[in-house]
Amino acid sequence: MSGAHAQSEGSHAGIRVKGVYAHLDEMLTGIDRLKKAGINGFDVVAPLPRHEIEEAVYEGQPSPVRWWTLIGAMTGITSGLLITSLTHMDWPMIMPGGKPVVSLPTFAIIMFECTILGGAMFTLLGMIIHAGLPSFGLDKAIQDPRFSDDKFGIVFTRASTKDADRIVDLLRGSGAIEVTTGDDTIYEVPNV
Amino acid sequence: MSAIQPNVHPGANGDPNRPALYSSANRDILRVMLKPTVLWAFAFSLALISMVIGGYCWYYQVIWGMGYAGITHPTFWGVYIVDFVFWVGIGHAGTLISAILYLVRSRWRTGVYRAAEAMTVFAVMTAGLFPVLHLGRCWQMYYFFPYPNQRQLWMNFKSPLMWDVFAISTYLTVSSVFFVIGLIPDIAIARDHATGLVKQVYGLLALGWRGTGRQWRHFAAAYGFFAAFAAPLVLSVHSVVSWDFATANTAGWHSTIFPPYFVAGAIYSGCGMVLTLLIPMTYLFKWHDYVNNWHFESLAKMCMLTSAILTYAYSVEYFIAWYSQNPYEQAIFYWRATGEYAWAFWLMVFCNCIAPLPFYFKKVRTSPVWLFAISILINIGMWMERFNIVVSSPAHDFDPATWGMYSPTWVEWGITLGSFGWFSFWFPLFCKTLPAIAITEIKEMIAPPMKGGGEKHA
Amino acid sequence: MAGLNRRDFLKALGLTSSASVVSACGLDQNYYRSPIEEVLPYVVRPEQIIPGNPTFFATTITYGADAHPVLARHRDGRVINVGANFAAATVSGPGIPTSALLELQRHYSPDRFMGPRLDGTPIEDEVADGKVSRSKWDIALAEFSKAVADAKAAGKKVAYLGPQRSGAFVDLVTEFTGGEAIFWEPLSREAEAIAAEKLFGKRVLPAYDLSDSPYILSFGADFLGTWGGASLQSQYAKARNPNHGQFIARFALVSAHRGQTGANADDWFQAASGSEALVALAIAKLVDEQLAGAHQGNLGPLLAQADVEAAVTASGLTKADLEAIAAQFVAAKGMAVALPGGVAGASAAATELAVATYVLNLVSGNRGNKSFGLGPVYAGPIHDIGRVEQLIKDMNAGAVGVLIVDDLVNPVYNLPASSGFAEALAKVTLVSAASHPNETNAAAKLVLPSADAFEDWGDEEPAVGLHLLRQPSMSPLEGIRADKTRYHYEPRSLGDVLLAVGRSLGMDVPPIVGGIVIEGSAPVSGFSAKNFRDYVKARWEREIYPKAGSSLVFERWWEQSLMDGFVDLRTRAEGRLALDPADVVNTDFAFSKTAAAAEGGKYTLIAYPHPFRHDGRYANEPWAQEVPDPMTGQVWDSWVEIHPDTAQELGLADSDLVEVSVGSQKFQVGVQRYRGVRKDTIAVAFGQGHTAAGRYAQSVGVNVASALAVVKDTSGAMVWQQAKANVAKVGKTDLVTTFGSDFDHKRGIGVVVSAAELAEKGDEPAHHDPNFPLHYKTGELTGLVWPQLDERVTAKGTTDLYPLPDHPTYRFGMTVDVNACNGCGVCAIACYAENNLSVVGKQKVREGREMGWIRVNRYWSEDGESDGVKEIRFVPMMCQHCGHAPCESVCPVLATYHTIDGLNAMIYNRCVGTRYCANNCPYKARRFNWHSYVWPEPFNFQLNPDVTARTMGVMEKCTFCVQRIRAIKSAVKSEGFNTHVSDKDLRQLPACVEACPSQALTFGNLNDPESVPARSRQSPRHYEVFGDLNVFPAVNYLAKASFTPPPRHHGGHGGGHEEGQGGEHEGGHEAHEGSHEAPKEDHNPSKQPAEHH
Amino acid sequence: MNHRTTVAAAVLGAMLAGGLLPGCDPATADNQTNHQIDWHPLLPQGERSETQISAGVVTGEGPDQPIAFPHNRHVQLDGIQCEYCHSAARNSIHAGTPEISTCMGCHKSVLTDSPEIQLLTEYWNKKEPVPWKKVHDLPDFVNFSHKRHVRAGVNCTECHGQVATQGPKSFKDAEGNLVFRKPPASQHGEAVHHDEAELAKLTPAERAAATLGTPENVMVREATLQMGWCLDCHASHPSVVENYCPKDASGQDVENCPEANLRRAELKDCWTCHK
Repeated sequence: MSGAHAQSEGSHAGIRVKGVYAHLDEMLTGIDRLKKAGINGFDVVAPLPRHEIEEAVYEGQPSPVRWWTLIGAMTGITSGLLITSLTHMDWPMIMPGGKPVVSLPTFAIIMFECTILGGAMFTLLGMIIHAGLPSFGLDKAIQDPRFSDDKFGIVFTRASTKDADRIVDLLRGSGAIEVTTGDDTIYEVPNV
Repeated sequence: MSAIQPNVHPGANGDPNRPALYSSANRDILRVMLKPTVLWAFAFSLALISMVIGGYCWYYQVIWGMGYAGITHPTFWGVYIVDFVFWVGIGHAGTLISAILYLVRSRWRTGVYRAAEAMTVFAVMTAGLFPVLHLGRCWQMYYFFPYPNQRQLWMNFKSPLMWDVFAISTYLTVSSVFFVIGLIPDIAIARDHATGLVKQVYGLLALGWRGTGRQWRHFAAAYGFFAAFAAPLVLSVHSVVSWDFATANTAGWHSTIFPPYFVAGAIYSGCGMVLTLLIPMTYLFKWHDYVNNWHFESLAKMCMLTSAILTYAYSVEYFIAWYSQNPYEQAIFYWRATGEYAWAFWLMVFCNCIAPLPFYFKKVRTSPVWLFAISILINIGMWMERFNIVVSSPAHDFDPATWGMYSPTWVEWGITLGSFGWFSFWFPLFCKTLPAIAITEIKEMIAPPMKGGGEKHA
Repeated sequence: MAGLNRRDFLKALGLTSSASVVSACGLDQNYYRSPIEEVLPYVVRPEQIIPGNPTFFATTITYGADAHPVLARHRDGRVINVGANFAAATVSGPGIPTSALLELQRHYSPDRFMGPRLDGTPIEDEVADGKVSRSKWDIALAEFSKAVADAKAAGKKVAYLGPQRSGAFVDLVTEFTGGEAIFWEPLSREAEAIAAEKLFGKRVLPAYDLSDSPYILSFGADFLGTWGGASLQSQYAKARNPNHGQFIARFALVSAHRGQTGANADDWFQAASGSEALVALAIAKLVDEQLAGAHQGNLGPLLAQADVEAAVTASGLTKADLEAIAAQFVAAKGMAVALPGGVAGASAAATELAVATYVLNLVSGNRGNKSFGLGPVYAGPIHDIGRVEQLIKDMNAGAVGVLIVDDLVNPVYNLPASSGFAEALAKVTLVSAASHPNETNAAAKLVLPSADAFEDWGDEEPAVGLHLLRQPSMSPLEGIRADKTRYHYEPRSLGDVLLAVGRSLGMDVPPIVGGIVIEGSAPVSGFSAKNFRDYVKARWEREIYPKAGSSLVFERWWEQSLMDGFVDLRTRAEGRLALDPADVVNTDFAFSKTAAAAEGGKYTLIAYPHPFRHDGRYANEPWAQEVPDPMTGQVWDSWVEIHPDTAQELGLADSDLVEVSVGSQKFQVGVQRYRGVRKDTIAVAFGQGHTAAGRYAQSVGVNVASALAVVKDTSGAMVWQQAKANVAKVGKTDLVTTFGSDFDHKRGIGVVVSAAELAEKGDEPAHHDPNFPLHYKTGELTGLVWPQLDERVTAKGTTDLYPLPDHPTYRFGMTVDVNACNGCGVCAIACYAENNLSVVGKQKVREGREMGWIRVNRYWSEDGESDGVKEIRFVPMMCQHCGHAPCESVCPVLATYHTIDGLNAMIYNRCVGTRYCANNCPYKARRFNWHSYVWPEPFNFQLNPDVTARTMGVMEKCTFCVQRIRAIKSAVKSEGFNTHVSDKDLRQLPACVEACPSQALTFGNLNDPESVPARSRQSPRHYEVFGDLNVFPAVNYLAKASFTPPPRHHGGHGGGHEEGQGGEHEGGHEAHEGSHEAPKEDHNPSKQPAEHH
Repeated sequence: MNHRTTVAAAVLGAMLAGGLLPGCDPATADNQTNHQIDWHPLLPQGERSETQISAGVVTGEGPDQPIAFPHNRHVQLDGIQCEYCHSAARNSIHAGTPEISTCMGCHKSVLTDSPEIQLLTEYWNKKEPVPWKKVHDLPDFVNFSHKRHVRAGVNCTECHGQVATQGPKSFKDAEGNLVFRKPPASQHGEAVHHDEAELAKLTPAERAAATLGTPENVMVREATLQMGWCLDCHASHPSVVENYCPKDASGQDVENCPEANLRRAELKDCWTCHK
């Protein structure tokens, strides 16, 4: 990506700042310090989910995916009951094998499976929506291959120009091994 | 072959198997991808040939009739159902390891779960074929699905086969989703290590995963729910499969012990299959840091436990047959052990009750040779168990005048071979295209890089 | 039915029978596969035919000396089934013989001759200017005329050899041949006729009536199969019926072999073959002694020849056995009947045995009842092997110019090879009237394919005064093959042929009275008749109409007779054989002092007629091959029956190939271990081993007759049990039996009850239960203890999770009387005929692909040492239409479900073929279509258009003939929408029920407390098979009466519920022990079940 | 590809091809020619022409008939009732295609110079049936009884549509004459069309005569004859109440009487229609 382009983007929405950490505790320190300084709007990038990061960033707020799960499971069990009962009542056979038209013990199995299916599918949907997947358009600064390897990062994609210097300082101060701004944040994979 | 010993990198919690660094996890695991070896190519083409043979047998059976299979009156179900239950059973270990052990935070699961889960998905995909190719009119399979049609017809949700349809399709869906979701961060890693077209493909598959805090947050939550759903599901699926038999009135099938007994058997066979697959893989891919004796021993212990459950179940069947004074039960269990199918019965008893006993010796359960050999026996034993159940009960059921024998024909063996081909087609493909060990989760097991003197976060 | 415009009708039919080409096509035919179908109208519709509705023709099926009135079910130009002629049930009993159905299939055989053949090639029409100038039949008849004329010119005889016939045809042939007509069948009852001639001076066959006999002693007569006709089966069933009178007939068999008939015996006395005559005479003597000569009359000299000791020695029986039999005769007070030997008794003492049975019957006072001697006797000529031998001599001597061999006889095949018949044939002009190829007509000069039972006219007189009519029920078959080519069968009645030829030879001299030819008066020569129909009609007008004393004019009476199919003019006075010892005109008959011992080998070889294939005439009928042999379950093969102990001695197992050597003759055949033969005896059925009788019979099994010789006993009767054979193992073969285990493993499938208790209690329900209609109480005599079933009686449904389904109008049900079923298998064949069941062939039966919806399970008695000696139970098993059907709930697509009439329905086109239903059926009554089979033309014409022809991949099973239920319901609906079918109309509805001569199967509406199945549920013999499974079957069973019942508590298992049942059932535990001992192995009938394990 | 793989591929290919060839019928292979096994086609067999109506094709024009029979003419002009020709409808499962003698009853003297009648006469003289093509065809696993429907009071048109207005397709030949057979392509036969406004002025009888054989009036299958179509009628047809329910005091049918409900249940029973 050309610098000019990044500039124009930056002028429109702020400036990129990226801090790369080699150690988890240093990044957590960085997050703490940013929060204490009242600076928000950064993305934390990590090669693995760490509950420390989540606690530091989201302060114990549970993911809303759980509601999707609940709704999905309830939808599932209801549709399991409805699909079995309604279709059997649509053409009431004279008790095949002696069982009544609506035979809950047998339908319970379908209902169970539908619960699982509904719950799982809604959870998937919830995760996709909340996590914003697919997310091909994430900022170039976030698309740093080192973050999927062994580095952690704090990335501001649109830091206001007035905060930028403070952010850089804070990141550096917390132990980031590399702090870059603007176009420098775009990491070129070195030729191996 | 010596015991698989890890490099000495004491991981977090003292697990004996972790590389010291995140970066080595990436490289070790991705190393094996996309570089087919001669051995791999050989195995893959063997699978392809088996698939073609199986496909031809099925084609033959479809156009000329089920009569070219050995299933007959009175044993209307044969090797196809045996294979079906076998593969569903194989499919159990994966979800068990990935979901239940995840929920109970069993640490050894991490190294093996991805392969086990892939095995699950492929095994269920294989199992799903059998109900179809077992049908007399497989081209009418759409009758199974509840969709509004001009005939105004629906299906019978009271039939255990309908439960099967729902259970298996749910299981396949949920385990596939579980598998794919878990893969996304790892595919992202693969993307970041790849170049060119491959990078673009992985990039597409990774759905733009970058590991941002938002992504990880919802991912972790969803993953937990998936695990929570998969855990009861895995128990229910084999229970439902067992109800195919247990709700029938045929002596030898009509038994309340079937669901737990089937689930235990499924885990037993699944762990056996995981061993069968992982031991050679570990050697081929030199993954000693990730999969090693610790895992194998744990799997062997699972086998010991489930084998004991099976032995108990077998005994209880006999006890109940005697205790119930039900003459049909008594006759069928007597006949199983002494009749024409006694060889199958005793082979089953040997493989499932006796063969895993050496696992009580630590030497055996840490010896890859022994482990591999016994895991093969476990697979054979569980196939025989299903054969015993599926075939022997209808062969000698209520009316003695209809008693008959069943032996599979070349069509059935061909399709069975084809099913192994189908499974072995997917598995090597998976090993070469996707990270066969969950890199991200391995990293979770590695002590995170800490400066040490750093400021503690709140 | 027999309308006025019959000729028009036939003409129209002949032209348009193709109207129904579109028969039941496939079920699953891909739509695009069935292109636009054609609908072909009649050119002229026969008055009595409505397309789509069946029409019934009363006609007659002849087999041996017996003939049976039947109804041919005609539909759209073709006969699709044969059923009972209910109107004639009073004269010949219910049901039909198996041969009626086999004749039906024979009618549609693809091997049938399409037209006349000369020197082995079909004759073609001569065509000139695009028109047929001389038809093939004109050419054939000219050839025939010429041959006859040549023979007469050369002073040679024109001879006829045909099966046993009576009525007009006999007159015609006798007139045509100038007396050189031989009516002979290889497995006929000639010894009895010869014996009658010796004893009473009349060469006749006596008729028997078993319905009043409390004791029936058979010396091997196959009276429930091939000997004496289907009416004997119904009489026997009547005599066995506990409701019938004060007794339940006891059947004792004295024979070395126990076939399908013998399997019904209550007592089997294993007399050595050849010793039966000695035994019979000895019994007669013992009876006479006990009765102090009360009925001795002038039988003294004959009785004086009896030697009890010799009989005991020769037969291997004990004196006590003979005395026991004699005591039964005495106790029966003249009502007991002794039946002669049939083919199994045709040893070197065949005639002696027949004489001895006559003596035994007479001396025991059997005269006033119907059992024996009343007649009326068979009215046709009974020729013996002597006539055939004479014919062979004449042929060899060049005295015979033309030999006409009729359909259904096949001397080249049936006569022992050493008879020289085949060689002698070369010296005559052989004219075969066979409709199908066989070994005899393979080298015929001329084949004039005859019209068969469904195309010909004729009449029969199976008993003097009982006249049965045969009429064509369809025109010769015409069809269009798949490739659009037409084919046309052109058979012609042999009667028509003889009349035409006779006329062409100037035999039709019209009656001349006073120099004036009187047209239309009774002709002096029958050859003036225009066709055979007129010939028959003229005879009826001349001979029968005057006797009938009808108030109708002849034409009306004739039509009425055609409609009924019979005229019964039997009287007690006419045609009787003998009533009294005083009728014996010849008392100097000499009996042998010793048993007729065959020579040659170690084992006596018994050759017996097969229940389906008979003497081999029906071997080319797939049903006769495919429906399992009643005793062994064998299909598509021959087998030698060897006692398990003997087999063990010889080191033989089932399916071993052995070489049976009889003198220099040898044949190789597979072994079937069989409890029903003496240990020194082996048995092989006739009827297989054809070499030129069509594709289905080709090279199937062996022809045992060819290994024998023409041997006559001292009186001139054919001896079949003539040889001793050696057996040597030569290898393995592949016999296929459909039977699993030989025993019911005390599972309460074939239940027996004590005949004594039953006779005492009676079988009629004492009261109607208030909880009717669905009363499931197990009969108190059965010994089956299922408390949960009995609780259902008092509180319907309380022991079940779900209540029973409610059937507002009908709950169709069936009762199977195991006591009445004799295992003849006609139900199974009738089901094949009615329901379009595929015939799959030997290889596929081996794989378990047979399609029979009803199978007759045969269970040997299971009591250790004497396994197989005591009563055998035949349990017909079909879909039980359970109230709580296990099959229904497991079908994922609801292809099987419960109808509002209580039927367990099967919808073929919904079925996807999971086969779960069949797995879950405890009765294993379901059959799966493993393949789609092709019905070779013209078998497809026999398909029932009311039943879908199933294709591969779907399940099928007994439907209680729902198409018939549907039709009868439709019929009554036309009378009023809310009317319901009466019990009377339902009673014999399903094909198997209709066909059963024993009325072992009865059908009805269980909601109607007066229906037969509903009433039988109150019987003390009533039981459900696997009643403990609580599936509420609609088919219920009545236990067999046994004179040697096992102790009551062995009758069944109780699932451990003996508490509260009182001392009566204290044996519950023993029952369990009995049932969980080693299950007997199927294929190891020897008495050491343990060796298998 | 080395030599061995080539051989393996060839063998495999031969196996596959072998299974496809009819010559490899396993029935003949195991010497069971007498019990020949039919095969199941994986793909639809046989061609489908434009106008073909068979069980799988739902509605549309009927096929060309061997004789161009005009129902409209016979019904509308001649006033012949359905059951005059289809005489079995009240008494049989089949409606009964009229026997040729019925046709010849009139056509021995009526319209004898018509080419179509001459065709008919030809069949009559040969004593052969006319191979009519089915327009209303049900699958062979269905048991449909005309008798029950006619007697229940179901009108012919409810299933067969307005047959009274339908006739054969007709064309104009090169000379502009109306013919019932498509002239050879060289003569450019065209379908006949009418002016609707003109037709509207005619009486029904004249209209029928005028529109004889026009495309809008050719024999068609109007009803789908599919299972759902049958069921809809079985569930709702008023004849059930009329036939099965008693009348109340005012002579009206009692709705929902138990007999009618039972009958409706029967009419939904699979075995009522499937055989």
